[in-house]
Amino acid sequence: MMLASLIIVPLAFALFIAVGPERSAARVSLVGMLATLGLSILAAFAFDWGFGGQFQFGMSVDWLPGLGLTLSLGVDSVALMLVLLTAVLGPVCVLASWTAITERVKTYYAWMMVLQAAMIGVFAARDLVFFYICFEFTLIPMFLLIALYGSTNRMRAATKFFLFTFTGSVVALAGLLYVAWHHAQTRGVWTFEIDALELAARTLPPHVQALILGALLLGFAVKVPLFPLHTWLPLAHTEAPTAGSVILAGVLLKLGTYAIYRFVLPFAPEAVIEYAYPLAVLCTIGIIYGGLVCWVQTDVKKLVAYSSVAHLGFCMLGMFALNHAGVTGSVLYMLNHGLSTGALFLLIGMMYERYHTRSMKEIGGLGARMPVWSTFLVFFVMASVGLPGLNGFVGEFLCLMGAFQASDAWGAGLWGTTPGDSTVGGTRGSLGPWVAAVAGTGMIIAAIYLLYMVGKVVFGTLREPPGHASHADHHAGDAHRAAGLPVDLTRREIGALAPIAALCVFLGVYPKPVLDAVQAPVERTVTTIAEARGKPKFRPPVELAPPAEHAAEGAHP
Amino acid sequence: MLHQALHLLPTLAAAPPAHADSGAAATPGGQLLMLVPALCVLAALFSALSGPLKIRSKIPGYFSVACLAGAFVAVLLTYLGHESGVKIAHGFEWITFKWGDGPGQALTGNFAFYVDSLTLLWMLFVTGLGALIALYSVEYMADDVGLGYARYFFAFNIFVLSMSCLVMADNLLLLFLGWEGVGLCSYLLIGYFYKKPVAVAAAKKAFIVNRIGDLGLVLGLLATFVAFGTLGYDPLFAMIRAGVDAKGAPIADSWVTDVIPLLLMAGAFGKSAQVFFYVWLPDAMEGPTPVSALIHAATMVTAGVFLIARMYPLYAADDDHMALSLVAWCGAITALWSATIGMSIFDIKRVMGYSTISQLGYMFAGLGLLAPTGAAFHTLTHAFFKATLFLAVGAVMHGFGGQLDLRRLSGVARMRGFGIVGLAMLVGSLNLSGVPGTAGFFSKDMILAQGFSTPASMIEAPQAIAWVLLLTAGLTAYYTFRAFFRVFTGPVEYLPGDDEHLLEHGRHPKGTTLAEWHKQHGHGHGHDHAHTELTGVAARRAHGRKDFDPTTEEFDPHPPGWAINASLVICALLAIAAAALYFVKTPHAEEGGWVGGMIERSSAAFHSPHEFNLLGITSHSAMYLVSALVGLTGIAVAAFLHAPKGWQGLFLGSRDTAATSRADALTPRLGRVARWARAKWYVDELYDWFLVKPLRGIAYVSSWIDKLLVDGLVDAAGALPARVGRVLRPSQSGVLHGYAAGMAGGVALVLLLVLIVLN
Amino acid sequence: MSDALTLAQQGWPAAFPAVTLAHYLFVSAAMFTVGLIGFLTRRNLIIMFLCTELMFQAAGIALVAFGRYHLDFSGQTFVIFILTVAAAEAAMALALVVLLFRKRETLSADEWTEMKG
Amino acid sequence: MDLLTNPIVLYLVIALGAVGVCMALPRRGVSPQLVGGIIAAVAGGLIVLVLSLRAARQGGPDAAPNLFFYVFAAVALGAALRVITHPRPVYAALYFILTVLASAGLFLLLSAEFMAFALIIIYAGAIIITYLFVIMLATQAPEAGKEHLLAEYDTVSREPIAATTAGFVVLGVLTAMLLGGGAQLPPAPAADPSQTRLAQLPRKIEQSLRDAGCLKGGGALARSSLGDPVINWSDRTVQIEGPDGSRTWAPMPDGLELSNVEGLGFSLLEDHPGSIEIAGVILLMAMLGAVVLSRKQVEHDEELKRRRAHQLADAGGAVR
Repeated sequence: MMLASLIIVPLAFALFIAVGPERSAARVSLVGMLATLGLSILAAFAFDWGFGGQFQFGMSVDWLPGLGLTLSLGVDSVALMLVLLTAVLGPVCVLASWTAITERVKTYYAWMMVLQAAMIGVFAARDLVFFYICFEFTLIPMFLLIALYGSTNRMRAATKFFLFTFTGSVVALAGLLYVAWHHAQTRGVWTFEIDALELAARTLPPHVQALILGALLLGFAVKVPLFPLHTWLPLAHTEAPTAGSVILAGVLLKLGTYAIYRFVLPFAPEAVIEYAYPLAVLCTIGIIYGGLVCWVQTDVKKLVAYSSVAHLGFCMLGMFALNHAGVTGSVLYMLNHGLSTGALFLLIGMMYERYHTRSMKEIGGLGARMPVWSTFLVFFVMASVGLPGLNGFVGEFLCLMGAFQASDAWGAGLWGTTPGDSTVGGTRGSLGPWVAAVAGTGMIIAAIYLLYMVGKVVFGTLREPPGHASHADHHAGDAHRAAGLPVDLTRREIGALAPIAALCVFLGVYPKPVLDAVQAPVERTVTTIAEARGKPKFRPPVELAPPAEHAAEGAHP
Repeated sequence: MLHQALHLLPTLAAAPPAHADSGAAATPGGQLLMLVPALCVLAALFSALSGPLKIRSKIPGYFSVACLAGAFVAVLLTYLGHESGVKIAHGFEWITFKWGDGPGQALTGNFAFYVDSLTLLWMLFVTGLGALIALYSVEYMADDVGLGYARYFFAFNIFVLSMSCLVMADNLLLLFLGWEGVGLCSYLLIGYFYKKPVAVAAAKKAFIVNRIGDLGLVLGLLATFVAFGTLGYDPLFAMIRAGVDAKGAPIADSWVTDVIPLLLMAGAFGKSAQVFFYVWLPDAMEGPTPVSALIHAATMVTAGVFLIARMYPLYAADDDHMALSLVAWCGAITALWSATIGMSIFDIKRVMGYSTISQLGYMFAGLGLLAPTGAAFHTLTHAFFKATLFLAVGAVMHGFGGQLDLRRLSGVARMRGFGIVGLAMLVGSLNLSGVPGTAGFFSKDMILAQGFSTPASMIEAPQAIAWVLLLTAGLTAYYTFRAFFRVFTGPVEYLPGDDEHLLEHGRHPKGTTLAEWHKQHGHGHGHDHAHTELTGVAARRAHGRKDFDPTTEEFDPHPPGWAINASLVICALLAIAAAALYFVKTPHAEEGGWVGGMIERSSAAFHSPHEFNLLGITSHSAMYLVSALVGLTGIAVAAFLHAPKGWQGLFLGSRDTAATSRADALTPRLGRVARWARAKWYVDELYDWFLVKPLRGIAYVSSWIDKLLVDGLVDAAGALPARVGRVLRPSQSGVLHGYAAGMAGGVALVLLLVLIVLN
Repeated sequence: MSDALTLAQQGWPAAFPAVTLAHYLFVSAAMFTVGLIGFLTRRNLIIMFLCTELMFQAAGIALVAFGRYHLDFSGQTFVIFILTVAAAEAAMALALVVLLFRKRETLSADEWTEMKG
Repeated sequence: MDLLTNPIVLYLVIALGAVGVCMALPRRGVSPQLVGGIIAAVAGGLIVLVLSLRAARQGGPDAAPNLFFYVFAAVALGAALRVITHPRPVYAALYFILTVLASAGLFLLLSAEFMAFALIIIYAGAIIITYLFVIMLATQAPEAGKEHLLAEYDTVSREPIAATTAGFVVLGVLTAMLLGGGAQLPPAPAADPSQTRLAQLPRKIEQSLRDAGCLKGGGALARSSLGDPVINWSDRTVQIEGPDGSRTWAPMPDGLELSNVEGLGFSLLEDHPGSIEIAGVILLMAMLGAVVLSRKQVEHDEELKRRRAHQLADAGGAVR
């Protein structure tokens, strides 16, 4: 019931908002988001983290038993983390929209609550059809948020977003249905329980698995978005309202990575092994290419949007490393990217509310005008760059580490050689390190474009759009007062940012709880892959040579 | 981390066992050092909060000084209680998790400290200088009390925190935390005057260039993990001592001892501004001077030296010492290269910056020439005398509104209140020049002497390296005293600069309004070193007037207050006293004095071979003479070219104004060389042309590809239905019957076909 | 009623030939054709909709006849759905017709050609 | 040459029907509607005759002749023809009701009693009445004798020949296919498999047993532990429980079978639950759509205003 309530509560609040008065919509929505957050925290406390690999809070209601459809819910620790992320970003988004949304307020907040429910539904679903319904249903509120509340080019952005992601996921649906059909053929029962289908999918011959892999990837990689399928993202981000961008970056992209983690890896392990290397190369291209494109943007929001392409390249690189470190890093990256990039969008939204521009040509040196805002911006940029001690680093490092060691996980069939046994020195041993090295340059490029942005926007001499010229002196201009906003951040805005910042620091300084929590599910996934390789997962442990007697005398002759 | 401090006493009693499986000599202990990060965090938090709390006083500064002093005391106490061996102070588990039982199936990145004598050596001067320079900053930054103060001291404390993590880390991962942390603080502090575009660009450059090196470090970390299955020093050193990797294979001539050291070296070179990476450090001089003193001279830039010293067992484990040879050569070349630039530029702070690069080159050469003790000793002495020099330069800068051009300042030491500054500068300069008897002399000598003794079988052409270093020593003496003679001696003469402080507070020397002032100066007033025109100097001459009365002038050069003077004095005394360390006899080492003892007891210990012995003279005693001679020659040349007449210029000089000297006559004869050297050999421009611009070009191309090709394909796919629709559009007349007839006809047709086929 | 029903099912008088499935299907087909022709020729929107209803009706007859032939209730079940669709169609179509009529005061289908592409 | 199986004959008859229908369609000036109708009727009759003869030839002894079919079919088709030929929409709608009634009769013959009455209630009672309302709302019927005032779009059909051709090609093909088979309708359902659903209606069984007198002295239908009656389908017996708890088998009463409505209900709710949901959604959406559409404020569009202006101008001109 825990999970059902997590879905029902936002929906109920959506209903309240829809029937309630226009004026209280934002407040009701905030209460609803906080209630959802509270419930999810309760769930986190009730969750038995010692058994994080098992699906807990399971519940299953027959829906259409003739077709094997059920409404079954359940979360393992990875899913629960993502539910928590969604719940945390919820109130933040409401706070971010507080003054930005002035028209059709009811519709806005009602859809926002619906979106929240759908996103939680995706993470909580244990039934394929329910998962898919929620997965697709997120499109409708998001489409409306962009199309109704976006900026100038919103209709095109919304349409592109919708069509692009929808087209992809229809293909994915075909793949998923094929697996269900296969299950029905071999077992004689129609079911859409993910566990059952997982087992059924693994019995598919490799070439069919490859097709399944292709279909699923086409659907989910669009959402991630993986390198050549990313072009909807910058457009959608730039046109979406702030809260929309935050949700888009924070959670919606994670739907793609989560789906890949939940379906692609376990459903088609053999094919994944086969194709992980080209996919990792694709991720690497995405990292560098995304980063470079970021660098030449003048629109701050577009810059951060493209940075998502680069960042999620890291996330997927870790995933396709197919080893423990990589997948762990990838899961962590999902959380971290949600927090830091979400916060960056939030900050840019706050700036936009004040200056009505996002062009780096028009604004600059805001450090002098908005010190608090600037502090937060620098902070989150550093989190995004992957500074150790903040959240971004842990995931990034583990992803790179996974990639570095990935050679012995990657299949060889495609390349006609046998997999290397050791990581370096095997037949294909140096592929992983090279991929990691090339991807590592993404760290440098991230520093380049993000600091470029900070240098332009926060530092330097103060530049404000022409309409704001009156602020050259040290008091607030009329335009700000007209919007009801002071020059620097309000308490509401700080209240939205501070929890995220605190989480960033916590996850950076003490990621241990999260690392421990995701071990069991990751173990499960990695074991699946290892079994698919038909090799024992663990190399026999090699005895550490004891330090020789003469070693103490000196290492050199 | 605060709770670490609170729980200090219990953990002291029962520290958790770390690396039970390593079998090495590490024992739990040294928990007192946990106080260091705790105090830093406390100070940083207090400084940060002083902003929102609207504290408009120097309290955050003094609080930081107190905390850093406390940290120093903690380190000192630990040092006093430290005998030998390794202690590990366990904090908490940071990035630690395990996925199997075999080697390489657990990542252990604890927040834990590896306490040995190398750590303590570095920590002593990091915290000591940190506290001292914090005190200096209290006064130096006095104009920015308030938000700027909060920002400054926050970054300052975080820097010391990160540096402690870097130095004391028990594993490479935590070292990387510190590594990046100091980079961040460096970024924040270089960009402290964030309204100055030059400072912002310099900050960005520093961070990015460092990041490039860091990539090497990260890859080195990963390779280490792959090879040894751990990142912890303790198990790592155990395996290296045994000469095997995690699988038990010998490492001596495998990729392990070639690749990992080279990758780590890239990281070290980035942080320590060597070879290709040095370009960020001169620009970093845009930061406030105390920052330059602490971060860009004494501590952070020596992190690279520390890294190699820390991982010295791995470097030494290689048969042919390939990486070490490379380190040595790169160090020597950097030393010479930057010394040539230091000789020609006019900005005294940047002279010090290039000198730092040059001295860092010395240290790397020392490491590479199998003299880790010499490198460590030079690091230590350099930390003190270079800090002294920077603090002195900072005092001048502070007093003259940010003036740094050595052609616009003269006779500063003779002005009221600047005596201590002059003396400190002299002490620092003597050290840097390697004048016999100074600490710098002994430390430099250790490296040089080793260079002539190391056999060529171990390192590629060590003698050549040593000759290069010797030449550099002479150049160093020249440019050091060039700056000293021009700025501190001679007729009292000055032109105030355009200090950021003054800009911010709107009180510019000339009494003009800000806007007018901007109009007159335009942009780019940050780098006076490039200016060759010297307008207005003549107007401000005050020939030989010792009683120069500043009140009659618009500008008031304010002499340093007690805090600056005190830290200068302490620093200078330490720089002098460091020489004594050379003569401390320890039971642990035959040579190198106290530092030798410290290094011998640490992982960086290396018994350097001595082969040189000519006519009964060891390389050391030979070097005493040769390097003293070279140093003094350099000073003499500087005096001849730049010093004023009379005793101040050792009776060699002839200068009688600030702007002109004998060197001016010499420079044109050198032709392009001098110009190119002054333009820093156009390295920045080269990088811009061959690295930055092409990369940016690629970025633009990528952006276009994204817009036209990738997105274009998508849009084309999206437009396809529309195109097809446009072709088919005329068939849709909109008349209902048309559609209906079409449908009926179609049905009839299909049915007919079916009938025909069936029959 | 049951008497009449029995009579009807048994057939009376016997002079008439037996009725087969084909009979019903022919009636269905003929009614469909009539509806189709009506839809194509008539220009009054309402009559056109009536013609579609005729076609529905024809389909219904065919379905029920097949259902009877196969002794299965599904045929009748589908007639219910036809009724549903017919009702829905009637509601929507008539609402639209009213709307269009109010706009132009004519029921001629030829007046409405704006929907062309 | 067998006239009955020769397709040429069939095609000729179909063509005849087409000519008749074409003539019956309304047109400007003199329209031979009556003649066309008669021709069409003759053609239809011929085809039915062919069908019947074929059936008689193939039919066994149990081929049940049925007069009612011919009556209902004739009425239905005739009324349908009138629907599409009558120039006045109201009459067309009324003829449609007649078609519906006749179809309901056919349904009865096909032992679909429920559907027959549902058809009358829903179609004739609801849908067509709605049509009538709209027709009356939208057209003003001229008095008798003033037919020239009828709207042009009601009196003149469009492309009658082409449309009739298309339609009758369809009909011809379909009929040709029909001639391929002449299967008899099976006898009325007696023991079809769906009868096992009776087990879900214990009270009906009990009532019928009671009516048949099998339950005397307070006996009751025996129930299994799940509450179902215990039935042996192979010999159609059912277990009954005496007042003393003894269980005996009793034959099922003869008339005990699933009625049409019950069968339909089971079919609807057990076999097609999803479809019924969808139907519900369709109706809901239609209702919403109708509400939304009818609430919409419409303005006379430019076309109408222009026409009105013309009319006014003409009228003004005439006055002047």
